[in-house]
Amino acid sequence: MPALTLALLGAEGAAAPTFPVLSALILLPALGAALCAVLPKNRPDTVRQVAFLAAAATGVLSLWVMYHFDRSDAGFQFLEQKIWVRDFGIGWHLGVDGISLFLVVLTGLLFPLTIVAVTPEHEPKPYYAWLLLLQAGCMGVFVGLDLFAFFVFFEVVLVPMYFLIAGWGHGDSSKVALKFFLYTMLGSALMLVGILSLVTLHARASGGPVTFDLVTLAENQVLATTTARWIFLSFAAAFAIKVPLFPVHTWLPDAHTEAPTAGSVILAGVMLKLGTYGFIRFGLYLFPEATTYFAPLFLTLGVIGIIYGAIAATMQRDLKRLVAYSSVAHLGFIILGTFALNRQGLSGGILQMVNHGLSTGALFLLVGMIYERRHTRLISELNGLQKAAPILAGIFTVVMLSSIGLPGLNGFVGEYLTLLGAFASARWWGVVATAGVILAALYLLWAYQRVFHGAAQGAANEELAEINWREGLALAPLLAGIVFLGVYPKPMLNRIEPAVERLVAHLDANLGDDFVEVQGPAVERRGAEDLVHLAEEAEASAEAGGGHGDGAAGTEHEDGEG
Amino acid sequence: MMATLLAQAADVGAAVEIPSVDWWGLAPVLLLAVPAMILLHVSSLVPRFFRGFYATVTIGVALVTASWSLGLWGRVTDAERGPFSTVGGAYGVDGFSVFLTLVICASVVLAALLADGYLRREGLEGAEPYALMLLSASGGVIMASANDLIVLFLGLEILSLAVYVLAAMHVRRITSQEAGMKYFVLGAFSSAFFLYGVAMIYGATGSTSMLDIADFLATTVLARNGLLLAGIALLLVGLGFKVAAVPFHAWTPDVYQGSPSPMVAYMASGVKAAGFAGLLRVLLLAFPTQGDIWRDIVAILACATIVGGTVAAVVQTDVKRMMAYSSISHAGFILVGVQAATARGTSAALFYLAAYTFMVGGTFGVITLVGRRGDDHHDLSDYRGLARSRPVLAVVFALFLMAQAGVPPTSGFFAKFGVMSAAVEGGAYWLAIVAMVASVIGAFVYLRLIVTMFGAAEGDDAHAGAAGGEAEADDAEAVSATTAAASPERAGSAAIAALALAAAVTVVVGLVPSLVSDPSGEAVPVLVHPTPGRQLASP
Amino acid sequence: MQVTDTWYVVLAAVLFTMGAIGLLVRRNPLIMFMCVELMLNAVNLTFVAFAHDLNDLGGQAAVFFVMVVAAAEVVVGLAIVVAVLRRQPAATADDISLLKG
Amino acid sequence: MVELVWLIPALPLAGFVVLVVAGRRLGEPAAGWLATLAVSGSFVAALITFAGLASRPAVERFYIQTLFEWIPVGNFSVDVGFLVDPLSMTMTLFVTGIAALIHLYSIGYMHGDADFSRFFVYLNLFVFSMLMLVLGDNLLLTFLGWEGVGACSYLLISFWFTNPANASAGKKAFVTNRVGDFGFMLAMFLLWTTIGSIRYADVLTTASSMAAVTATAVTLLLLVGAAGKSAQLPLFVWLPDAMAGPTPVSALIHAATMVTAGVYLLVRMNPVIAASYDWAPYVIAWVGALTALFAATAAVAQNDIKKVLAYSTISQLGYLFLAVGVGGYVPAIFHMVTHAFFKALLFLGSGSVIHGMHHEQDMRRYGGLYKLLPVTAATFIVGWLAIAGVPPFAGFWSKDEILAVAWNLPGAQGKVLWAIGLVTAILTAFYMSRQVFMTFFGRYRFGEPDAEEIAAGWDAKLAAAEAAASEADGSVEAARAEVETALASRSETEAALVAARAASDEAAAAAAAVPATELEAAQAALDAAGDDRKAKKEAQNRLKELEKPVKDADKAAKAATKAAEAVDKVTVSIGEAEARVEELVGAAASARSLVEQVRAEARAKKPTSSLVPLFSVADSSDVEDFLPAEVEHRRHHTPHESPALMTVPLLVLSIGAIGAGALNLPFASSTKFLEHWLEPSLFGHEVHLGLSGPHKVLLAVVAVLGGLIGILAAAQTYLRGAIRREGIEAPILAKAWGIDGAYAAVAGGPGTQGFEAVAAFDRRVVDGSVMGIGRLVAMVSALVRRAQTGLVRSYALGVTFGVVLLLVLFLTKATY
Repeated sequence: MPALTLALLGAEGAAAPTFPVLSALILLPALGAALCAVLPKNRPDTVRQVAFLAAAATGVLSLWVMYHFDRSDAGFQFLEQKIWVRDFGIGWHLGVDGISLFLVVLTGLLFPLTIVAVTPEHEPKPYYAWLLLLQAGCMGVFVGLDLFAFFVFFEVVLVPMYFLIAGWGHGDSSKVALKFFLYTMLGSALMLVGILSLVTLHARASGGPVTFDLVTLAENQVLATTTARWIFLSFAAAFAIKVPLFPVHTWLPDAHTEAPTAGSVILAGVMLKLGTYGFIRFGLYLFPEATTYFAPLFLTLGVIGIIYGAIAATMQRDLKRLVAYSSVAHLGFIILGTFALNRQGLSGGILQMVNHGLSTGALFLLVGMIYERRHTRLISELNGLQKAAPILAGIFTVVMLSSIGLPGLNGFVGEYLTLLGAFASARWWGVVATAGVILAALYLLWAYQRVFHGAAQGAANEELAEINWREGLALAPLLAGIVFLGVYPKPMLNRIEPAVERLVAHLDANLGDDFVEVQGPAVERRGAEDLVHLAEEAEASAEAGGGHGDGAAGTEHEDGEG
Repeated sequence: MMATLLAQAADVGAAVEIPSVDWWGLAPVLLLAVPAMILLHVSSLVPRFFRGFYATVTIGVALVTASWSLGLWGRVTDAERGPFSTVGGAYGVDGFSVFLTLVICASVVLAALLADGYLRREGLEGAEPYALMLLSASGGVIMASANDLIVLFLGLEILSLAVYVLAAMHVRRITSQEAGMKYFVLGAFSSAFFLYGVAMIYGATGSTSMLDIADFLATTVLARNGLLLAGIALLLVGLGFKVAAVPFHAWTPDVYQGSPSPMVAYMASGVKAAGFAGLLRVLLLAFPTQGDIWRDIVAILACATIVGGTVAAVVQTDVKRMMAYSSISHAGFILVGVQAATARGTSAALFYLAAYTFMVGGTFGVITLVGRRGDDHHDLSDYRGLARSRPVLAVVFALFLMAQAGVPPTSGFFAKFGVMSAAVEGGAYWLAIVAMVASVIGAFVYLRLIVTMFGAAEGDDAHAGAAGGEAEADDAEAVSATTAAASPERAGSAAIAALALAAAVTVVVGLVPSLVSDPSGEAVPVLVHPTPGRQLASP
Repeated sequence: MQVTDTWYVVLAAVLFTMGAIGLLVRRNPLIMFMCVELMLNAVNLTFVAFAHDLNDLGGQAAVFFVMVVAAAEVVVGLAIVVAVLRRQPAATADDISLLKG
Repeated sequence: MVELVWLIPALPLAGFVVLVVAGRRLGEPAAGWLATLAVSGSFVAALITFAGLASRPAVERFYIQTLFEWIPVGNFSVDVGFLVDPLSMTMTLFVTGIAALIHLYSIGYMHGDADFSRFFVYLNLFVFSMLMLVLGDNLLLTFLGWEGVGACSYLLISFWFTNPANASAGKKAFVTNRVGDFGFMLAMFLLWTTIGSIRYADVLTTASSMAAVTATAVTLLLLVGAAGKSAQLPLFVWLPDAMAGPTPVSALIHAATMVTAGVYLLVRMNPVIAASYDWAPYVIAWVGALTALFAATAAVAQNDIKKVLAYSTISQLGYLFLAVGVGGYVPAIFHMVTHAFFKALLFLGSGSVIHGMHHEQDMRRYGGLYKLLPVTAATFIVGWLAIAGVPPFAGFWSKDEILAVAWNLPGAQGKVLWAIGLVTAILTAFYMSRQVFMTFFGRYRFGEPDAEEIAAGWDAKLAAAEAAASEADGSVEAARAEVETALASRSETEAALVAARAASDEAAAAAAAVPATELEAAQAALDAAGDDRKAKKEAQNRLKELEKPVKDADKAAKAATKAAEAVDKVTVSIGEAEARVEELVGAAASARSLVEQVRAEARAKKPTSSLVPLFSVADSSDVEDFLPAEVEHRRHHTPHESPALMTVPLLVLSIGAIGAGALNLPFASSTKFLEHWLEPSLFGHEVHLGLSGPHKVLLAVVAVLGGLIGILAAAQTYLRGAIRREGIEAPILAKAWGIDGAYAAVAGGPGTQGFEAVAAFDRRVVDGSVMGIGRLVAMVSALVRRAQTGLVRSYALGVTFGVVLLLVLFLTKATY
């Protein structure tokens, strides 16, 4: 993704756009969907091109947003605010900040890639329509700054995903889709009550008019502590299911496994982030006190997710299911970082959202390619594929290593930061979570060994087709991102950090003494000259103490204690 | 009003007051009722008209009434003129009544559009159904505007009697007559209770006029209000029956299943609207002072209705029945708006009624088409593979179902949103939570139907996990349903128009809810004392 | 012993209850139908009693409306009942249960 | 000149990138040459940097080059930058140098491999990672290299992935290393939370102000990491398996460079170690000492030439840890360098042998190779002498210093550690000599079947005999069956005979009954008849009629005689069959006896132990025809010396192995080049020997004697056979005290079961409960449905119930 690189290194906050770019981000794919829906059924290629163009245009627009994003501005940018439903105080309020920016970009880029990478087995028309609708919905969630708008989009995304899974999935996909839909809907049902209570109580307490505006609600905290905690829990329920967190995660493996490749990619790449993003934007920002109060709970759930997900993944017989469980583990890291409540953790979490989108997205694409060729996802059916398809294997290796968290690839940076943050503010959770890193290597390498290594048995495995240019084209940007973000995450972090700082400051402002951001002490950078100085001292003391003889070691240790 | 009249007549010497009648305000009722009667006579005199004549007339009448009401809307929402009451204050014209008049007209239009093709298909052409529909609509309008319990009762009966016949109208379907029979017996039973309630209130407050009742209760505190409360309870029975609130819902599934599908569309929208009109009017205008007492009880009713309706729908395999139960749960949601007893609550309930009218109209429109000749292909298996045989129909149906499930961006979502916010505003959190959880179960019902339409061979196993015991039954269907839904008859232009209208409203209102929520916000019922009429000189 | 209005009210209540119970226990549609009429007339009695008690003609006037309505109900009701019975003569209310579940 | 440091890692990286893009197109050998060029380039760059650094005054030999800020968040910030100081410079030099040689070697070794270019891709990537590890100016960058080399080792171990064993070996290496990385990461976190930075410049300068407890924690956590990477107890298990990779990989990664990273890390962090409690470093020392001893014992019993070297490597690394633990940083680095030379040499030598021996790795099939592989042998012997600690070879000097430092430690602890070191040294000398003797000296055994093969031969022979025996039995059975059938048929025929005889008697009687007179009369009548046809006819008839019985009798008699013949025939055949049975039974018996005999022979001659008959030619004459096929192959294969591409590096390395000792000669302070060179990087935490000259000499002599004892013992055992080997090559040692096996058992048993349990829990309990709720709703729904009876009166009842309910609800709130 050279474009991405360019945009990342891009101009210091260029002039604010004159047209409502964020609305465009939502409407463009929506219109594309409508267009796909009305196009004649007998022209699948046209539909495909239209779909790609719409999605790609959205992607380009998202890059444009990133390019013009003012990295020095911690607040929301590209703001749009219009009245939607007056007497309910509902507004069309959009904006991006460092937290949502890269999720927007991810959403913008992942969709066109999936459209390039995979073609539906049947009925392309509705398929692409749903896909684009999904993109619109996801965009809406990430740019929405009005609780109502957010909720609407949060719900809207269920429908296209439901139809994608039910219509183009494998196995008894409709059952799975149903499970997915109801499970997530249950969460958001509770959240709706939460939103409404928040809004009304806020209006009552502040004496102001009823408003769903996130910023207004967050910036003046007027709710009673316990009330806020209850409402937070109702939000958390929705997000926990979406993420998904430990006890409520079981819809995910099913959905991932039965969904069509594109569905899995989007589900893992974008939709799971709805939950984690929600936790930051609508949990942390709206309910600072409640968040800190419940942090231990969610830290624990995150850690459980990391270990539990990894263990469950190790034992899966279905490759796709394995990757799905690995998502549970990865999102555990994000939750861990989020509730570490310090810059490292939060930034790491946000970074990890994007990383997970890239790595797991790529993994699902690859698994999908294998499935297309072999029509099975059972690990036991696959073996020795590396012989027949070395390039595929090579790409898989890179993606796998990034998912394992190999330094130099994107996965590591986010994972490391979340663990670092957690270790600083919640030490023992951090320690246990770090142990999860071992397991990640275990299940992925084992799976890789069983699928790609060994001698290929059966013609199907021996003559596996190498990836074609189209698939390569789709994977290349993901790989580029994987490497780039691993080597040079700074531009991204620079854009994320102001927003995160603002968030932490928000916590501080609303909690006062009850909250202190825990991170390592600030130090002034030492340089070579300090080392020289140290060496000189050592030499001096050596001469003085005549640092010889048996005592030497001892003396060393003494001045060690000092 | 007659009461007062006679009262004066009784004691000799006093001047007799002839109450003034504002014919403009009264017009909607007449605009609906009079053409209905004319239609009956004309049809009996003149043997044949061109195809769809009656439907056209009916729709025309409804539209005229609606546009007239729009005029009235302008008047009642106008700052200095505002709402008014007439016929000695027995008939009130305010935003509330006008809004509901519009809703009822809309439901008539939808039902008429569907009925046209349906009746021709079933060979039941004739003026009667339309006339009856218009008559019952006029009854509904009366209920929406009644300021006197007796008038309310009249409206209720006009509404019901016509609908009983509509239910039993399909002469060749035994189930249709059974439906009519059950509906009638139970309807009469419950309206007897209603009437008894009126009597008790009369006994307790000395009047049947809501104006007087409200004034009386506002000024005096009853030492012993048992009679009054019993009366209110019985009123709730009668009206609760009309809106199909648990535990007065038992008739609904049977009647909906048995009655001709287009008529069900009318029952589920128009009749429900009228019922809620009465309910809201009585509770908010006559007994605001008793609010603390009836709010909780209505809340309980709402909860029971939502849960009961939703849960019962889960294992249904007859789509009409399924929709009947779902309409019960929708009634429960509207009751949530009622129990709030606030302006927000009322407006939310009204919004819900308006939105639901179009949703359910569309839903039963599709059911009418899929029902096919004989109106008896309503089994879940009849919908399998509809997406392949009739994609557009399936998508539209899916839209209505999603709307009923309350998925944005549809009017259904905002409707639920409104009543929920009313409930939360009223502090009824428990009710809101129960309702939302129930709505998830409800979603299962609708999705199950969607799965069947879109699903492949194994589509119907979708719910096997969730709906445990039902699995085998549905497998049985799966076998029998190979040729099902092969080709529902081509939709006539009228039906297409109906579906298009309903779908358009559902989506547009979903995107721009203020189109409806603004009016519904202004449409709160108010009591206005009548302008004094002219005096008769005593002999 | 003085017969007060209360007696009438009570009597009406008894009649009403009889009507209600009658509807519950009888199987013949026509009889059930008559029970409804009984209930309505019980209400009428109540109206009159209260009207007398309140010395207000309104209640008595209401009776007229109720009578009219009752008459209308008779028409419609009989029509439906007859239609049903024509299909299955000598059918009791309990025989009419195609629709259920 | 120091500024060129960025070139050092940049060149291998560039090589990697080019090879990734164009490797396949370049193909063999261009790809290999490109890779070698890149690495040699970085070696040159390293030399230049070194020159630049050396040109500075001693204490100022620190240079930090920051390329760009890598991960900046809040108070946390790390750069991509390089710390050049004597320590990292030393590492860089020998890493790049040896890497360059091994690249060169690999061009020859990997000749003809299908994935030639892929191999060099990985190799270059490895060198790059290793250099990042060494040169990184902060712990995180070191960690990047740390994990990078881990990944490369994973890729290279499972390079020949079609063999499952290699694949799982690679996985094992990665995962085991991850366990260590766990410690490394925690150490970083701890450092950051306490001193707010993980840049070496900050850590090293602020270490002295660190609380002892924290410092200790950091030290021990780093030790965990180091133990993983440097294959120390208890995380050593991956290294022996790692030998599955191509031999150059073993030489480069698993002997010379990567595995020393742990030691490098500990030396690098010496101020932190110094700041921790006194006992903390001793933990390191003990881990090292025990590992050294343990691995040495294991090495004694290995038969795979590379396995021996693997355990030897572990043991030598243990030495390094021991040295670090007792504060002998310089000896540690010193030995690391020398070890890098001779161990790389030994591995490449073994590689050359394997290459020459048709990828045969079992030393029992070697022997007497010095004639066939002269260069390899010569260089290998140099390596052997070096590691055995024979003066003046490099190993002697470095090992000696380590022992001295250990002895130097105050208290008994030092002496014990020294003793362990000494024993290890003896063992080292022993097993290395064993390897050399078994490989290059003694009889040329490649063509011979070894014990196991002979055993296999015996088994085959026995099997064959048994097969024959069972076959014989089979035929006996068949014959017996024949006899049975024959007997059956005889009884039949006899019955037939009896019947026939009876019939003929009868007929004879009948014939006799005919009176002769009548006959004559009839004859007369015929004669009398004359021309009278009618009479003639009658007479003839009459005559016929009279003669008939006679004819019949004749017939019957004939039949009887036939039957008798048949009986005789059958009897004869029976006789024959029985005879055949007899003879077959005999054959079977002999066959069985042959089996017995073979079994007996086998019991006598079949080799029981897998030990090679080094001195007596194993007698395989009896089982010649039954030996496995590969023996045949080997007989027709003659080992060949490797090409110059491979031997040149051997020669260069052997020079190192001989001369590397010169880096740090203990004679005078002036000759301790390395110590002076490293001094700045150690910030005075180096322990200086407080031993008098003679004292040192004495220690050195003891060490040398130890080495010689080892060699002599080996010679006695493996050259002269004076000592029986069974006692030494115990199976428990061959299994390395069964630790690896124990791990495997735990992982395969309880471990897997536990994981399975979790997965099942997820399926049944967590997901099950969710679906359960769904079923519950459905059940309730079914109940509700049953309530909907369809009876209008029951509905009315429902309404009535509702009425009562509402009345109650309202009236309870009424006032009376």
